Amino acid sequence: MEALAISLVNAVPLLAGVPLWTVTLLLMVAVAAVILVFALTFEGVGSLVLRKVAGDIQARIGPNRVGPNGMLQFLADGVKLVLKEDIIPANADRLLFKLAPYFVFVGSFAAFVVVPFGVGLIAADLNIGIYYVMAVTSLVVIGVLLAGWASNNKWALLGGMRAAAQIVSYEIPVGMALIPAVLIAGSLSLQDIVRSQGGLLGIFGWNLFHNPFTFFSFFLYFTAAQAETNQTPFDLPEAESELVSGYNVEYSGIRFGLFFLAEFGDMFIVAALATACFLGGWNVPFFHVGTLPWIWGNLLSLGVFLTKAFAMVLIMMWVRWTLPRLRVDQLMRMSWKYLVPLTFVNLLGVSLWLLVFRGKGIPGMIASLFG
Amino acid sequence: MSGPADFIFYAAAAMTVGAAILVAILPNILYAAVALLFSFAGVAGLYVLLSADFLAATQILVYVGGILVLLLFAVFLSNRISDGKTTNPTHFRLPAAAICLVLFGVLSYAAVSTPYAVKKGVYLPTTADIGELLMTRYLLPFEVASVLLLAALIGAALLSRPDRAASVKGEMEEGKR
Amino acid sequence: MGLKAYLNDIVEAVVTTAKGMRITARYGVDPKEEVTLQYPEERWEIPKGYRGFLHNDIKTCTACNMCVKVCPIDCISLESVRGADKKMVLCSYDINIGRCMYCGLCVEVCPVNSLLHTSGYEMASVALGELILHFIAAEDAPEIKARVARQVAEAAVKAAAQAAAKAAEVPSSGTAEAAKVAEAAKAEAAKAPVVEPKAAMEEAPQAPVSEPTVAKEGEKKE
Amino acid sequence: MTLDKLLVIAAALFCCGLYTVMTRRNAVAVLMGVELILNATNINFVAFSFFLSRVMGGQIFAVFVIVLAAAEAAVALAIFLRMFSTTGTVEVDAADQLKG
Repeated sequence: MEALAISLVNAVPLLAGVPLWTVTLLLMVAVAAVILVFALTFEGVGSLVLRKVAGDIQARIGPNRVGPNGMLQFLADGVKLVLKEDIIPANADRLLFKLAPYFVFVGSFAAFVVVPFGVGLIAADLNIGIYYVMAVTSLVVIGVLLAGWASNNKWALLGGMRAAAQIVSYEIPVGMALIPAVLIAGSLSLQDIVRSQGGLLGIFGWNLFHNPFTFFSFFLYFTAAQAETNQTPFDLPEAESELVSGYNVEYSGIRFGLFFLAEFGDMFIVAALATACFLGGWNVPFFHVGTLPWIWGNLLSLGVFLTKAFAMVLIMMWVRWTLPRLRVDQLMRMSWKYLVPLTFVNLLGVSLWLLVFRGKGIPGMIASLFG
Repeated sequence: MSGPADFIFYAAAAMTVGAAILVAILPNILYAAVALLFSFAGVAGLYVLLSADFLAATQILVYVGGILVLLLFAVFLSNRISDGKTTNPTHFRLPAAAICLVLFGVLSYAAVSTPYAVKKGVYLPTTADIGELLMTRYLLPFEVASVLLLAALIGAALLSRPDRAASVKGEMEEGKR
Repeated sequence: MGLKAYLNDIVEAVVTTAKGMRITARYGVDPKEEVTLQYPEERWEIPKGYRGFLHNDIKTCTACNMCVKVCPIDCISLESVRGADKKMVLCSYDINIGRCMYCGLCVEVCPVNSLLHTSGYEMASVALGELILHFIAAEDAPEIKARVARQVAEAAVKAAAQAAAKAAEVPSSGTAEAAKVAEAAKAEAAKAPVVEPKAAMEEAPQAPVSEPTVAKEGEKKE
Repeated sequence: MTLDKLLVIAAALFCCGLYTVMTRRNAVAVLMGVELILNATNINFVAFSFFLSRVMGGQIFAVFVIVLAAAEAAVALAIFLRMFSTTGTVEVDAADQLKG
């Protein structure tokens, strides 16, 4: 960010008198604003697409009244969420009730910082990228727990406890399933991981096709991540039929909106991580993006990344409207008896593979056979 | 180090210490837990400034995502929900405060008056170094720690299970009635 | 649980998920499967014999009171006055459609088929009172009563005139009593047309010759 | 940002933790105090590691401290739950069955 600030100061002579750190700080704020706008737009459009997909899959039409073909439905929803009365239950713990949605939203939004949108489009290329995502998303647990408790409602409390138990349980398989990508790239930085999947192998350079273990790892990650973000069929914390709406049952207005936005933000984060770690990120198949001019390269890579990520989001929605909800004991059994052991076996397998074949994947070996 | 870093340092320090004081004095245990969250976050900020990025993320992941969740669960499970207010009684307040203030004074005096051979630290990513050291020089502590974690996990699971013998006995007694 | 069962579980989970996703994908890509009816623009065809809202054609209604009597939940109320030609004239006919259970008994019992089920089924209101269907506006009722009273009075005058003419035509049978009756009728007839409608309504019941019978049976207000 | 400032912060954190441990009766709150104390020591380790040498030993030690804190918290909370189910309270004064 500081390098960008320096180049900006050099480019614009008007800024020469301003201290460098001020420019840097303003740049940070600007970048954060851009990401926030992107996140909000995605969340709005995502909610519309979610309902459209739900309609298609359930042989309905979906929203089609507001605007042409229902395109503006999310604006109407947003306006409704903002304008609705913000009700705080009489016996609720007012402070925690007000605080909890912010934890959830911050935990979800902070992860956008390290999403590699393009060759040079990343808010902060932290060298602990994946680890950072795992860390900040754990804030969501606290927010959900506090929301459940502060509502002073038995359904909310049960939903909050369930959500916390579920997120904590599924954090382990999610982390373990992402480690193969880290091992192959030799770095936790998401940009490095994406770069490690480039080259001239095309889609076979992706970690997905690196070796059989990474192939399974992708599906394990996807399953576990879907559970970690409380998506159906793992949406027990908000199971409508038993818990009404779970931890956010007492929330209304903009506070409910924050929970809602965080849910879609989580969806995008999951899809973006899957894209970056297994599907080649912003790499364009059979083409080196870095050779293009800065702006075109970035635009192209941004388009590729978003296409892949949105495809993953669509698949998540598809799964979401296909499978019925699990029971709590089934959910816990799936995590501890199936996903955790399988991800550990996978991790061992990938490590052994990298050791035996000196870091080369199957496509790489085949390519080296032909010179 | 110029303006903004110092500002961030003082902000993180103020958050850490202020939240810690709140943990110590807040009467409501849930509020204390939330204050603890802010204290942990402040410590993570200090780690970032001390070029310990991996440690900062670990701090958030383990303390906030693990220990604090456990603490909250313990609070929820060990208080009757119908009580509504989760009280947090205190005792020996004055002598404890006196001891702590004296100790703080001694520690600060020691910290300020000792001449350290300070070398300016360098900002480098530490993750690779930590990983390598854990696998080479500190391999034994690492393995011991993992065995300890496993033991703690099994122990915690065993301790928190419902007492099967007691529940069977209870059922039998109920059957007699 | 053996290893084989464990692996079988995993395979089964994957296979069943794939099956389900194939089915939903087929629905997702095939727009012809959509069954949604765009309601206010398109509607279901109403089946024959559908019992919608009740409608009373007050022009043919004879105010026989049968529907009021047969209604099991007393949601129909009517008020009628006896007209000049001895037929009942409706002056109010209300159906509380919010209470109606659409049993159709009133329609079956209606002798002149003036009460019918329509195909209407949409009604929304913000007040319970709006659910009462008034087939005759409430403010029209006094007017109708007054008109009927006037017609009755006119008929009485006509009858009296006829009687007087008869009496004059046949003097031999003209006794003192008959003359007295004719005179009284004449006096009544002279008085009746000049009274105000409101006064007529109040006086009507006391009028000796033409006492309009006010049907009170159906009048059960909430 | 200098070493002595960081040490003073750590001392303040330590004293807050100590005060919490000494005054609280609720076992969960006592555990919170212990976590504060562990954080204070961690700050010391990392600060010394940053300012006195570029040896990573301090940070590694801090990692181990965090690991131990996690293990300790898990076991301690299991014990608290057990205590709550037997005595109906988690106040540390109530755990006096071993008193002679």
